Amino acid sequence: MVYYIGAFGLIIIGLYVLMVKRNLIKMIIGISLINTGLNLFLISVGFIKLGTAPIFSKPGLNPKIMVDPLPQAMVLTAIVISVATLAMALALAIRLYEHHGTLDMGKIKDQKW
Amino acid sequence: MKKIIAILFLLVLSYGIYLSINSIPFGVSKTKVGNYYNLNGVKDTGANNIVTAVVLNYRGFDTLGEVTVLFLAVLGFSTILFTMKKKKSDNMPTPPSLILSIGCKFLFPFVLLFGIYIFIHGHLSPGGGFQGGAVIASAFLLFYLVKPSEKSSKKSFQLIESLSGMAFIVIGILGLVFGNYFLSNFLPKGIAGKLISAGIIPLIYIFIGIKVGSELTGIIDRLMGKNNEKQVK
Amino acid sequence: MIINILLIIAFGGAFLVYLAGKISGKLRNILSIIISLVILTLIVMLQGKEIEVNYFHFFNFPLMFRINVLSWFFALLISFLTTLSLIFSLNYMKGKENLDFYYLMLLLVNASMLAIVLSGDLLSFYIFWETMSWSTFLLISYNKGKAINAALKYIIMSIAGSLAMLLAIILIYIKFQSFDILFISTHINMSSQNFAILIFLLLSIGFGVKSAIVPLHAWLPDAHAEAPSPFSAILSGILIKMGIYGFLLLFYVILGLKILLSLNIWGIKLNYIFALLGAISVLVPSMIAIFQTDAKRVLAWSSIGQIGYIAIGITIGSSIGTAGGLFHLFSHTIFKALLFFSIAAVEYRTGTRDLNKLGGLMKKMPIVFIGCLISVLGLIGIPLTNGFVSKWLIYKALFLNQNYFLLFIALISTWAAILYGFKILHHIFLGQLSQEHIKVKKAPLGMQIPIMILSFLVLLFGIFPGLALKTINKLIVNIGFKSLSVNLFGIVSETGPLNIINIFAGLMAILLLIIIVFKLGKKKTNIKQDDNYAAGSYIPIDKYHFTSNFYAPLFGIIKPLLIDHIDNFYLWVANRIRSLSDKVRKIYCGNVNVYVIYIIGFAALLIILKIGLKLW
Amino acid sequence: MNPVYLIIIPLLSAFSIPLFGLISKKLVKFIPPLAMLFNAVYAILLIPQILKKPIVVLMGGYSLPFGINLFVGPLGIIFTGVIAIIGFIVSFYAINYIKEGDKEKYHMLYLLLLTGATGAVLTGDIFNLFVFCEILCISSFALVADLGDKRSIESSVKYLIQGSVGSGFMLLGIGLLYGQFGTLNMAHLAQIITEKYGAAQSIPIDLFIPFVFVIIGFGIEGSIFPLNAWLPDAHSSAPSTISAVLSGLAIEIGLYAIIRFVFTIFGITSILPALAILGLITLVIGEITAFAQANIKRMLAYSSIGQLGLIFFAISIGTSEAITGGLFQFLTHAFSKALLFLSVGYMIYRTKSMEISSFKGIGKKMPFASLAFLIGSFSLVGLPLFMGFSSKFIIVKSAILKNSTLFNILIMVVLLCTIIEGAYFFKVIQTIYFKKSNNIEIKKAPATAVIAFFILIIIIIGLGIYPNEVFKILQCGATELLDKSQYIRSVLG
Amino acid sequence: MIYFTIILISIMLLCGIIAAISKDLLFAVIAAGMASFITAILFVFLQAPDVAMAEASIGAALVTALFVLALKKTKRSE
Repeated sequence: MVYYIGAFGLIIIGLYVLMVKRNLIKMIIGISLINTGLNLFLISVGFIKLGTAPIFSKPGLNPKIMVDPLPQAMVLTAIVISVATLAMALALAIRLYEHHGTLDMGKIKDQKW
Repeated sequence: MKKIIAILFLLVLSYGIYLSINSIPFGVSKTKVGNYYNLNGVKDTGANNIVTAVVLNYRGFDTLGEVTVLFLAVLGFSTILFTMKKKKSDNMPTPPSLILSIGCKFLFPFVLLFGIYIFIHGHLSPGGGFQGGAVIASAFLLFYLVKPSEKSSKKSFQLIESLSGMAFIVIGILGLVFGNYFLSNFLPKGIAGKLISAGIIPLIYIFIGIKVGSELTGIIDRLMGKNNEKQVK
Repeated sequence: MIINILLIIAFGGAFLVYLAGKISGKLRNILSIIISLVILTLIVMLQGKEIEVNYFHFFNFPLMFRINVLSWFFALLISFLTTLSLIFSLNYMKGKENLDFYYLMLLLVNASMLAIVLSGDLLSFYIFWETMSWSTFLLISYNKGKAINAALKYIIMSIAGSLAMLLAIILIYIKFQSFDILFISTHINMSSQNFAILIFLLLSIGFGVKSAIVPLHAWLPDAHAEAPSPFSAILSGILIKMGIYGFLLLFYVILGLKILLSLNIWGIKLNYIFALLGAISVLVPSMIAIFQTDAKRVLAWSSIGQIGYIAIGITIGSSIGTAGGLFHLFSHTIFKALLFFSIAAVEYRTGTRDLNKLGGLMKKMPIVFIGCLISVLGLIGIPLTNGFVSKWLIYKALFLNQNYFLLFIALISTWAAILYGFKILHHIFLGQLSQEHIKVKKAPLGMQIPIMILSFLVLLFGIFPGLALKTINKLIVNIGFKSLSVNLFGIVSETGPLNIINIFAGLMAILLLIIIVFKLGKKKTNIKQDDNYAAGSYIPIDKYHFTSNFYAPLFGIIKPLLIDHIDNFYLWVANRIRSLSDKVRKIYCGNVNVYVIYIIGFAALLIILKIGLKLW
Repeated sequence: MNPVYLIIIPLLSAFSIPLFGLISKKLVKFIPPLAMLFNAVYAILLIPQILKKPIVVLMGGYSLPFGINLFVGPLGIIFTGVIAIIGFIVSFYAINYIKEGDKEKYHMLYLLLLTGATGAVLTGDIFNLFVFCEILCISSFALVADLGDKRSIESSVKYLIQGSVGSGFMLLGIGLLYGQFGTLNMAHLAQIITEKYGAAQSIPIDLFIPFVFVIIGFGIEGSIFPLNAWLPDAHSSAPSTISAVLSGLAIEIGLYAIIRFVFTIFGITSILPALAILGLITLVIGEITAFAQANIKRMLAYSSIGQLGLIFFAISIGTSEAITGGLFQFLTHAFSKALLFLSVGYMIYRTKSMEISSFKGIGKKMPFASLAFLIGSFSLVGLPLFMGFSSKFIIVKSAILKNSTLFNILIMVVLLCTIIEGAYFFKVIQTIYFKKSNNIEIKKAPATAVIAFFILIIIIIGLGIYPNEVFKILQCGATELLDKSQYIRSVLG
Repeated sequence: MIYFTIILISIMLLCGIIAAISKDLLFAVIAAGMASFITAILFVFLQAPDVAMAEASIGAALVTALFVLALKKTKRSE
């Protein structure tokens, strides 16, 4: 139960950063926090108490008490997607800094109405 | 003002999430699909590491999408940074201290070897293409820290990526040709636990490992901005 | 089968003309004349035939064409007027650029009007109604400048009208599972009273916009004034009549006379309200027409007035009234087109159509003057012109129907028609010839032919109304009224016959009397126009022009009436929408934080709605 | 005739572009049209087979709830066909529209964008839908920032931040669904939900929260009212070919995902009136803001929001004819908006500015581009003889057929918005055709562009006059959506 | 065992809050890296070694490296 609190705590912090903070890099940090929280939530959904990791490293492992492998597959993909989005975001941040000289999203507002 | 609104909305959101969490008990097996993978993962795919079996065989299509996403990320990354002008105040990177250069030079081969080990043993021990590629990338990161002005040709990285991406799809098509399902495991599964076993999984993971490694290194290399003089339009 | 050929020629011809235009101008002109003449002959051949042909399946709704007396009558008018205006525009548009587009659109409007009139079911009626409105839109904005706003106003109002019509058509389809007009008219009594009222209101909005009944007339003055003159002749000659055709369809074909008279909201009969609207649209525009300085604006406002007449005629519901309305429609097409052609001829020669600058062109352009004189007489309704016959019929119908209030309003607006009729005549042709118009030549032959034909027709149908009344009588019987006894010279009816012969004889007698008195009088001395004196001193020529603001005292009286409140209302609505859109677009304020707040806020809203109000 | 090729071939050609790039730079720009042409022909060939029985393709040969499957039903094939046809036309147009900048990367991103769209439409697995939507999003981030000037970088950053919040919500929704029902396959999920909550009138709370997150995640991609703040900036600063594809196809994929979740997976139809009102608000806001725009591409972007609101409104009316009308409106919007953006593309390219006032008198100098704009706007406004009329006609008919007072009022508002839409479109037509032009030299649009216009015009007028054939296919798509149990039976067997 | 995870999660949330609040971006980046590293450890507790390795190597190492390199190109402080 604690893991859920941890996971959703991270997500809420990430969303708070996105809503309130004006610096673009701080927002990108918020996005990475959200992704980390999400991954933690997904894995903690698939966890079984007293379960073992789903790998047959030793011959005598009982597959019935193994942890659910599907969320782990999902999270692998989700981590790489978050890295991809992050890389794009940072590249854009660099170009934005080059164009506007500032990363304060409060001031970069000429694309409106 | 924005802070108050934000906090209010987040409170409502967390209350909603709290309501929906009640129906997801922690630690109790909820899945209808997971046990099947655990029970006959080894039999179907021949891989000891069930997660790799799920990632590459059962849900191989996801990983194909995944590889495209990473390929896209590098593409987008270079289109955005491609037209960047050389910053005038690019101070000469401080020469690496002695310990750093010696340490990096010493560590680089071992980290590289460890990365390659990870993605070759993807189907046996935990780890796989993505983790192995990341370790290789951190190896190259170490390498760049030492020789910042090292010119690594971007063209070669791009070729490796697209070649390994195509290899992944070609294996999928071969699966379609031989096992009349796209991405089906047509190679012999061999004895579980051996290195050359679990059909196409090691093959795919090697290609993914190389691909992820080259892609992440490409990203870091462009970000280091060493050789963006060439890109200057 | 002929109908299909007819419409294929009409639409195909339009595009053929456009392609021919790419080759050579002359080929295009000749081809367009030939096509319009072919269409005219085809329609004349179709007289009296009742054909129904199913030409296409759109979403498995059968679309069909149907020709009967009503549609034949309108089709004849459309093709006849378009031929004349094509002949007229050969000379008038000689110098202007992108004429291929002009001729394409002119023939397209003509073709779509024909298709409207010939269409047998409401869906194809609506389809060709819309093609007519967007091709008219492109044609009105033909000569740039102010025409652009006029065209925009036109297209917005006509889209609003046709959307109301679309709604009505779909309601009808859902009730009767078919679009065919005949099928609907037979099953209309199945539907409830307020369904009929709803259909009446929606369709009358759609047709009202096109026929410029008062609350929906805002587009007409600008559209007529700014459209190229030959097209504004078609516009006010026949295009407004499409709305009237729609009303005829609605009143007598779909609803039928019995239901029409029974429709009432809180006791007031709907057709009386409509007649009232017609009366207002006769009175107010005629008053406004008096004080316009631009010749074509005067004609535009007078068109609204005359449409009001036709509306009154149709909605009285008696056979004489409807015959009067239809005859007035027929005669208005002729003399209004004649008026527009003559004004266009004047404008072609002198370059301006501002009444204050023109004057004294009588000797310079005699044929155009005669044409304009006859058309103004027809407009006013002097005996021996077709205007008189239709006005007589409408007044008799109003009198027989005992609604004297409408009679009174009709009389006042005829008086107003006299005022602005005389104003046009005097400003352009009588009075002093201003300097720069000295060397004005006669109107070219190509323009004189339509003017001569039309003025001949005005007199012909004035003296022998029976020719048209026979077909109109057949038409009324077709719609469902009892027929009138019609002879060549007028109508024999129990309460005082209309007989042109004795009116003709009376007029001849008066004319004879005047000539005799004139002859007995003392010798006449003719004075040259420009050598008159005031207070002993010789007035230089450029001081002569005194025909500027004509009816100044009258202007003082009815000035409050003239502010076009309805037009201002539409402008107010347009400004409201523009300021609203300025406020609404501020939602996208450019700040990413606010956008993320929108997203999370929307999530919170959904959750609150679910938990708080148990909505779903 | 395995539909997997619809996804593999574009993917393979995208990966192969760098190799071809080595051989010759010019060869690269012919690969996307070829790939999309293959997709279009293949989709059209598949239609007769699919109308009889939808094809279920298993990935890797594993039995159903465990592997991933592609469900190629009438709905899927319609979307794939439209994506392929428009993708082909736009890439054909882009052959010599995209000159400057790194062409190779542009074409790769473009192909991957279309692959993501096709994949999202065909897949039968919610996590796979998320991955393909991610491919779609990331490639459109990169393509919006392709021009590299100040404005496109800024809009791309804003689009990225909102897009990643959207993908975060999507993943959260999928995680919650997996937590409750334990499976990722759409049909299996639908089966479990009907078993568990089949009879419930109001939606149970713990089914509603994942539904909220899914609606928001895909709503951001499908630009519903409060979530579409990114669309005007992204579509106005992207190159015209990209904004044509984005507003023609990409936002419809988000809408498709929502429909799939509402109708097939959750099967909750008690929320449809609320969605109809939401669609209507999007329509009203889109049309009103478009009315007061000076920049032509921003105006078209807002009109895309409006049209999308109309499609969403039509589909959430709920009857089978309404959904057919909504899908037909999607077709109309896809083709006419592509035509509008492509024609505007060359106008901007020649006059070097996006302001409508700078388009005075272009009608004479670029006859084909302005004719294309004219026909595109006429069909969007819904004048007869064009596609827009037949789709709007069905929507109005099905809204009235529902004869509930709420929908009568809503349809009135829809018609009012059509008037506003007509107003601003005709204002632009008038500036193009009937205003004196100030600058002297404007060259004509090149041959490839004219051919692209020509194909689109034929499609628009053809479907406007004879829509019966396409109507039948769309009707099967609508029945597939409405009939949830038939979907489950055909997938799980 | 259970107390250990509670402590770890609270440290992780603390790092998240520090990352959210701190003015100096480099400090925020390191705090975010710290949070994702603790997540990797939690994954080990949740019996997910593959994901732990992935999260550690990508989430903690590479993402932080990317952030630091990006900061080098732009401004360090808020």
